[in-house]
Amino acid sequence: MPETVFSRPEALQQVTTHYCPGCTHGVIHRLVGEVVDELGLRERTVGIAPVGCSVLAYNYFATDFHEASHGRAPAVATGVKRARPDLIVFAYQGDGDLASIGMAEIMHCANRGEKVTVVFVNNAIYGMTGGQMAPTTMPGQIATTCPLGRDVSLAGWPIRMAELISTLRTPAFVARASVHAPLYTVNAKAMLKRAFQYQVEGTCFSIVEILSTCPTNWGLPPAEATAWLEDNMLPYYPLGVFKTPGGEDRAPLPLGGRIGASHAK
Amino acid sequence: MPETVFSRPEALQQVTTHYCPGCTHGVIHRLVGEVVDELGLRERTVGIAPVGCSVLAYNYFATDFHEASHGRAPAVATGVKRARPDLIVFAYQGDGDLASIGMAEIMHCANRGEKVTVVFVNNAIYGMTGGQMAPTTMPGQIATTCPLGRDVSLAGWPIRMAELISTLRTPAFVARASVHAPLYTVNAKAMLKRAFQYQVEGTCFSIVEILSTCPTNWGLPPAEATAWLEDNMLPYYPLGVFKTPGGEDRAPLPLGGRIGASHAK
Amino acid sequence: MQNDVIMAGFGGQGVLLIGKMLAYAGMHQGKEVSWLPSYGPEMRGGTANCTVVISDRTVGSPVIQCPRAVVAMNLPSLEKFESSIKPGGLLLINSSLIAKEPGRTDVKVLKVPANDIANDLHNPKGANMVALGAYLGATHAVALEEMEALVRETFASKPKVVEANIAALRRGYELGEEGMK
Amino acid sequence: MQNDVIMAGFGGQGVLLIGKMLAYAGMHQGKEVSWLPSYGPEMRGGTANCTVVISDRTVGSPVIQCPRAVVAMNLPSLEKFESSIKPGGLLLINSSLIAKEPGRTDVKVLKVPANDIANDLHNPKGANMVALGAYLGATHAVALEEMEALVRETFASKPKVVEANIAALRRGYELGEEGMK
Amino acid sequence: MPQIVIDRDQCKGCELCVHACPQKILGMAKEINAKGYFFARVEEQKRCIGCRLCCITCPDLAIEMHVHGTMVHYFAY
Amino acid sequence: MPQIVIDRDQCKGCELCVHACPQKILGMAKEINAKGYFFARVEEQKRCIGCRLCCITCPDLAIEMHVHGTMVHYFAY
Amino acid sequence: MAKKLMKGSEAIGEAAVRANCKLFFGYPITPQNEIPEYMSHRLPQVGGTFVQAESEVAASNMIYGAAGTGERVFTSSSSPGISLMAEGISYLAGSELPVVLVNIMRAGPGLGGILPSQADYFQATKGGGHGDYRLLVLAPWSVQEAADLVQDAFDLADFYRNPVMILGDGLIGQMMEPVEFKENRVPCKPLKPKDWAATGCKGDRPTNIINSLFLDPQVLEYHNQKLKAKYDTMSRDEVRFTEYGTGDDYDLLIVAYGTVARVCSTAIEDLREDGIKAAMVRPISLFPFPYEAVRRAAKKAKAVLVVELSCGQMIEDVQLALEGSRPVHFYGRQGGMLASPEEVAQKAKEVLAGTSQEVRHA
Amino acid sequence: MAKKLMKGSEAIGEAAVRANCKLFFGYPITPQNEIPEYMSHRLPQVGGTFVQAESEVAASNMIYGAAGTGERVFTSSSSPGISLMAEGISYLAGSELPVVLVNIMRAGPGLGGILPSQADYFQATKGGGHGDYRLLVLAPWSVQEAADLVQDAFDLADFYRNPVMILGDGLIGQMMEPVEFKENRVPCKPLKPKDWAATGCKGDRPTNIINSLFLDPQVLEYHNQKLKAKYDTMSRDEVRFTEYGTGDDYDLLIVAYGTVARVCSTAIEDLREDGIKAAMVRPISLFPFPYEAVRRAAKKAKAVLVVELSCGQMIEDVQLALEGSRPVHFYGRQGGMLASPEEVAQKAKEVLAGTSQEVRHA
Ligand SMILES: Cc1ncc(C[n+]2csc(CCOP(=O)(O)OP(=O)(O)O)c2C)c(N)n1
Ligand SMILES: Cc1ncc(C[n+]2csc(CCOP(=O)(O)OP(=O)(O)O)c2C)c(N)n1
Ligand code: SF4
Ligand code: SF4
Ligand code: SF4
Ligand code: SF4
Ligand code: SF4
Ligand code: SF4
Ligand SMILES: [Mg+2]
Ligand SMILES: [Mg+2]
Repeated sequence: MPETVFSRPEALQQVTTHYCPGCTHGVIHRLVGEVVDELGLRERTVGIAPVGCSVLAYNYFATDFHEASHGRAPAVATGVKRARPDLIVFAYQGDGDLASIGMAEIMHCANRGEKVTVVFVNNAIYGMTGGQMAPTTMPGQIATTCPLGRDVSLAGWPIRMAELISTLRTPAFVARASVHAPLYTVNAKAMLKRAFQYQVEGTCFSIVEILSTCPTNWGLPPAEATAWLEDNMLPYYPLGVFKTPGGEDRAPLPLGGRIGASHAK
Repeated sequence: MPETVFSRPEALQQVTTHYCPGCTHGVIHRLVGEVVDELGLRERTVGIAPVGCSVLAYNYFATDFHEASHGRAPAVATGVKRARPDLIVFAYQGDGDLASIGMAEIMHCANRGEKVTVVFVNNAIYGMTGGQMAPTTMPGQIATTCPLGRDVSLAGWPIRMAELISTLRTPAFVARASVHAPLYTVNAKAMLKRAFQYQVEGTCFSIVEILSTCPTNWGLPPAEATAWLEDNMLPYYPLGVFKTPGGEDRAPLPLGGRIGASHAK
Repeated sequence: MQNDVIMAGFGGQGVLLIGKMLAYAGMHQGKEVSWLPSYGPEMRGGTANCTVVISDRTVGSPVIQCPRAVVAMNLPSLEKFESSIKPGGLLLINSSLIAKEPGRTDVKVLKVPANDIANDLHNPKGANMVALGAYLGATHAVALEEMEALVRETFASKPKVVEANIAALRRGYELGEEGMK
Repeated sequence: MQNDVIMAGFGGQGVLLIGKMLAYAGMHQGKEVSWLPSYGPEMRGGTANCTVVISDRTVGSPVIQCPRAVVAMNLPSLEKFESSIKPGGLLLINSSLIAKEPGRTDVKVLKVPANDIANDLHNPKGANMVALGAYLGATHAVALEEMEALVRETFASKPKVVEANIAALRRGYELGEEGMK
Repeated sequence: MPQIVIDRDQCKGCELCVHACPQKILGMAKEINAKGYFFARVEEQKRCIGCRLCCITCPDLAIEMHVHGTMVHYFAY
Repeated sequence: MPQIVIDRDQCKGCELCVHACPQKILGMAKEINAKGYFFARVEEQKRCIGCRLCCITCPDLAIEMHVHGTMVHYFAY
Repeated sequence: MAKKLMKGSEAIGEAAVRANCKLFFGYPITPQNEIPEYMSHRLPQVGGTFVQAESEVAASNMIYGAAGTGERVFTSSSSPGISLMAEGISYLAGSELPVVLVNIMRAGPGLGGILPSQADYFQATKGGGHGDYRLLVLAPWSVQEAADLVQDAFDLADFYRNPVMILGDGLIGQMMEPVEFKENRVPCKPLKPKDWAATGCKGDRPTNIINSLFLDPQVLEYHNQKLKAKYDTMSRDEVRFTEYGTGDDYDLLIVAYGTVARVCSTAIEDLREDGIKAAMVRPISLFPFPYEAVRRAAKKAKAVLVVELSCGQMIEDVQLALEGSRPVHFYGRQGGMLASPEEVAQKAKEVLAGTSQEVRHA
Repeated sequence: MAKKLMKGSEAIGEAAVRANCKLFFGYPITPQNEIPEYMSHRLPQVGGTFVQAESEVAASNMIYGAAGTGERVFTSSSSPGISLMAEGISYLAGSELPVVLVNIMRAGPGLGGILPSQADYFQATKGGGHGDYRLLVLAPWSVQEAADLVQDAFDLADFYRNPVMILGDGLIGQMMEPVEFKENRVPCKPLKPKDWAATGCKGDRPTNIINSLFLDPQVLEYHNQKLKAKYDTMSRDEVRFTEYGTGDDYDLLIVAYGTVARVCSTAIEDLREDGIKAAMVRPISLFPFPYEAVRRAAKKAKAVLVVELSCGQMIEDVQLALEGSRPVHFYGRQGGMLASPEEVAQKAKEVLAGTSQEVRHA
């Protein structure tokens, strides 16, 4: 009998997602599903879906779910966790959702030290609504509301949420990872696992920012999108662990993104 | 003829404020008024009043004013400045206003690099509404919504806004000062003057966080309130310049609060 | 039968407290009662007042624009509320702090030197009790015994305060009854 | 007189474009027109459609549940819209991509191998023009000349495209007229 | 012996697995699947080293891996 | 010669100026002003060094300073 | 329990605790700060949780999360804060979550003032948020009634899986009156287990999803119709009101709610002393509005007088009830000014004397 | 200018530019993303400024600041986003700021769906925010009308110092129709200099303050009454509607607004072909509502049919207009489902045949 060493985790439903071909939202879903499985949490996990391309996440995970209003997933997560501290609560958020409209909610959720986990998918764009500029859109990057490219003198520089959150004094686990290539994905999973573990232990708030592609709104075929991410986003959004609950009050300088693996492109 | 070397600036109205005796909101008003006078800006300045004890600021300044909704002064300031870039726009905000409900607006105003100046009065409490906990309330400090003192394990640690804002990539001037004693007040004025100057030159967003007392809701006589600020707030909220437009991307470590003057108490 | 009164004074004079005590005692006596503090922008200005209604039946409006009685513990309170009293009503003045003569002639004016009496009784903080007593003496809104019981209950942990306040209350009550004769 | 049509196909087949051109040409001819794309969750699924109304008087509903004509450029479109056509209406099928036989017998069915014709004309992207031409030939919703003028205008900067598209349009038009005989 | 199984109807034809495979043994079919995509397929199963990079890459869980006998993983996942 | 003028009716009696004065020449009156506060006043004008700390401290702009003749400021304000 | 003199705000908080609500998420705003303050010290005593939210927007989403677990939860605020919850409230209603919302109204619009008002009637009853939804809205006129209605509100919210709003004004919040909490209170509605709650899907049960998104318009239409049917059931079963003097003869019917109805009750007594006969219907449920009761009671009257602390909002529901069968007059105060019994009596006299102008929609 | 085929969203944006509005602050939301997208490339061409706000809350406050300087400004959003602006809108109205708000409604409540709906009628006309205030609400039924109304909206906003809302649905936003912009358009209202604007107080003029806070209740009451008087003036002077077939005889009066009124106009033609006589009043201004026109037009009819893409909201205004003088029936679709002419005609037949049930408030 052959042994199945890679297959769909139980925490994911047996359905096809609505994500565009090559969109790495799908990879991130799988990582979360695998981590939930590996930690044996499915039956006590409640997810919070954002408003964004992942708005239908509740159809893809085999866990209970809340659909939150745009940007407020951390507040919804707070409500769930405070009502039922025994549950494992994760919010899944996009960059428009978390860094733009939801800036106050994520900062305060992190600052209160809510014992929840946030999976933050940064694809430098508003995917769902058709490619408008996000707070994370790169300088010069074209989006439908900055047709000539993001002009930092008018719209400011992209916000680095992991760095920002890690400067808060309240203990937390804050990391940034990427899923644009498989070995980065392995690292992303490790980060997510630590994040969930901290929650299971009741230690602290945890968030993993994950760089992700949006081939559709970047106007690139999937493989070129991963290359674009590597070339443009990685230098600005360094990967690494920015804060650990036992660690420093102030954010350590980012570890410098590269993990020890060759990059398949 | 004696020369008047100290008197009410023109940019302040000849009226008595509603502030409680010894409340340093009054000092901060005067500093702003003096700076506006010294830079000759009164006739083209528009202030934005917050919702908080300074809600009536428009009655005290001799400049045009907007009354903003709670927390949204930076958005209102953005609207004014974008509509009329020739005007000098300052928002005056409390810590509940700016750091709690208005977290998203201040972060994004700063991140867009709006050419406005924010005067941020941190008195570690909700003054106006009768002493509830603010995001800046000190650990253990009693407030009407944390009657046993702020419990950082439930409410998190106080947020240091100057540090937070200074981590953004967009150029800005970010400083923290205090007005609990006269020589600190001198420094606070210098910071405010720099902040306004950057705006006059069209350089960048500027914010000065100013530590302030709330004798009423701290339940202390004014002089004891200044001592409490010195003993409790200064160590946690270090004074200094956190960011300058030409300076580093990442926040410098705080300069360490003391300015070279004896502290009168 | 309804008694209603506005009690007003400086922040520290304890008018909100005697208002609440009046309402409590009324409730203990089986009456319907309401107590309403002023709140609003002037709150921090240092003056305070409350409206108490004690009635045999459900209290209608807890806001009384023309009260049957006003207890004015200081000058601003007199100036603010004098004109509102129902004709034939009662104006109780703390004459220790109010030198001004009231203008109304269509109400019963009762002057009680509450602070002086309290000082005489070595209970300088008890001026409000004197005023409360006087109000009771003048109106019999609730029975003195009921109020004494309440004082005992309220300050149960401080027997000295109980005695001092009961003395103040009684002295006020006498003056109130006398004044109405 | 009103002509209304739903034009449907895969995302890349250019049905929204020919719908717009139809509306434009109608407008140029002095008619009242409306063009309405489908939008909604299925948008990203890869199919696209639009409704065009061309009328002598103010367009009533721009949403047509039972259109007088459907232009189906691919199979899913046929399956989705076939049943909605008004009895007596027109069903124009791109037979290059649709092998299935339509079930309706109460409508005029016109099969046009649009892709094949376009390929024959060395204008593989011009299948939509063929279909548009056929629709015009079959309905005379707007005059061919008007549409040709519009093609010239639309692709003014690319003379080759203009000629290729006009050829496709005309070939379609012929087939449309023929088919209705 | 690793065995890679690609579910042709789950595949959206993004080609990311093709790029990810260090052995370059995956390719795209010339036909389309039920969803209308040209799907990925294994072209040279026997050269597969079982590295799982294709599985890890696929955003649509279209790839499974089965192992006959034992196998060493180059990295933990 | 510095001269400190305290507007008794602007004063809210917070006493901050009294604490701020390095010469300790300010004090509180025993009477109350129109607003009902015990107000601050200069008790020994002649010892005043014109440092302006009282002015800078006062939250209510109740203190003005006038100078007869010239004066050196210890610090810029 | 014996009667206790309590502030309305505290009675509301205590009532929630007695209704077994152990969760409060809210943000300070005058004139209801006493509610969060009370909860912040009371909830820890009963093992509950108080969270000061960063804003009303956040608070409305925290209660969404908490209610989704099936636990009882409430928040309170005042007018501007309720406006900030508009989106959240629409989500709560759309997702059919049982929560209790308290609005201690202050004068608006905008920042307005902090004194009592009833100018949020439209917002509460017709939906301040987007889309077709309804809150069940209950308006107490005394501290005791506030305490009672809050307890009922939790039962109603659970029964209907719908947000219930307690709509009071600053007087209700600030006033002290005797309150009695009954021991062993019986729920006002039969309560079922919340098997829809998202609490982790043990075993094989399908996942529970708290949601208001339905991309298929046909499915969303069914959802809308299901909600509509629920609101219709409420309209049939949850109408609450009291009548005052409607047993006697009267020429004038007053319609008023909340504390201003108490002012009107005093006015009615005063009027009777002057030989003028008036009665009152006091809606307690504002949605569902007691249309039938108003219509019935108006039959005996020559005219109807609506009294509100607003420019006239409930008057539209009164007009909808009356369908032109009686002239409708209006007396309102705004901005935190309160109507006095004398003013109401005066207006009543004018109505009956024909010197007041009827309100119609031109 | 010659006619151009334009998408409704773009026509709205272009109309604003032509009304000399050089400022847009907004946040993306389907189905109106084309408006901010259009403004983001169009405004820089005319020296204007486009700012993508961090949220709708921020957007509503940015337009507050911009309008306070006296410049023309607008924002647009769709239902959930408009709910988030509820507090801001109340402030805008309370501070009497002229702004134009566009709501391209989608189906709700909550996240709902993205297809067309009219379920925000109550929110728009009765005030989604707190306090007594009114927006002037205009509902176009075609792209050309949208373009025209947007231009008028800026004039009306300035004239009344009041926010004006354009209430459209997803169809208006997505549809393309011919549009003509007139050169040298004359404002629809006489416009005065904005001497109230906060633009720096040169010389000795007293400071200008943009404000809705009035702590003294008497002052706030005056403010409320001043606002009320303004709304009354609007009710007198700004009623807009069109009639369809009311010159002829008819048995049924249809009342509908926005794109669904076009569906009804087709239905009316279809009905005439079947020998059934129907006419329509189409409100264009929803506040002020054309009560008088509806009342007048209903006189000729046996019954009135209200058609909305909601569970029934405008119907209340129709009922207020009719005061029970005619039976009122309702046909609605929800959730993004659209009413077809056939359905409306069918319902019309049922109404006249007596097989439809009248809507009354029980
Ligand atoms: C209150 C509100 N505002 C706006 C929207 C529209 N909206 C839906 S998703 C979205 C942005 C999503 O972008 P992001 O969070 O980056 O997620 P992505 O789609 O890129 O994964 C917006 C603005 C909404 N649904 N609700
Ligand atoms: C939307 C809204 N929420 C709440 C309030 C009530 N409120 C008024 S001031 C204030 C807090 C003020 O605290 P802070 O900003 O620290 O200013 P301070 O009074 O301490 O100077 C609050 C919560 C409000 N007016 N509007
Ligand atoms: S639009 Fe972008 S983020 Fe959304 S599913 Fe498509 S590729 Fe992914
Ligand atoms: S409450 Fe505090 S902050 Fe407000 S005026 Fe008084 S002392 Fe100052
Ligand atoms: S397991 Fe590795 S070698 Fe085998 S097909 Fe997948 S990527 Fe290629
Ligand atoms: S990565 Fe997955 S979806 Fe993409 S081509 Fe390969 S098998 Fe198909
Ligand atoms: S100027 Fe200096 S020395 Fe003179 S009174 Fe003021 S603080 Fe004292
Ligand atoms: S600092 Fe100013 S307000 Fe305070 S006591 Fe001195 S003079 Fe008076
Ligand atoms: Mg994104
Ligand atoms: Mg504060």
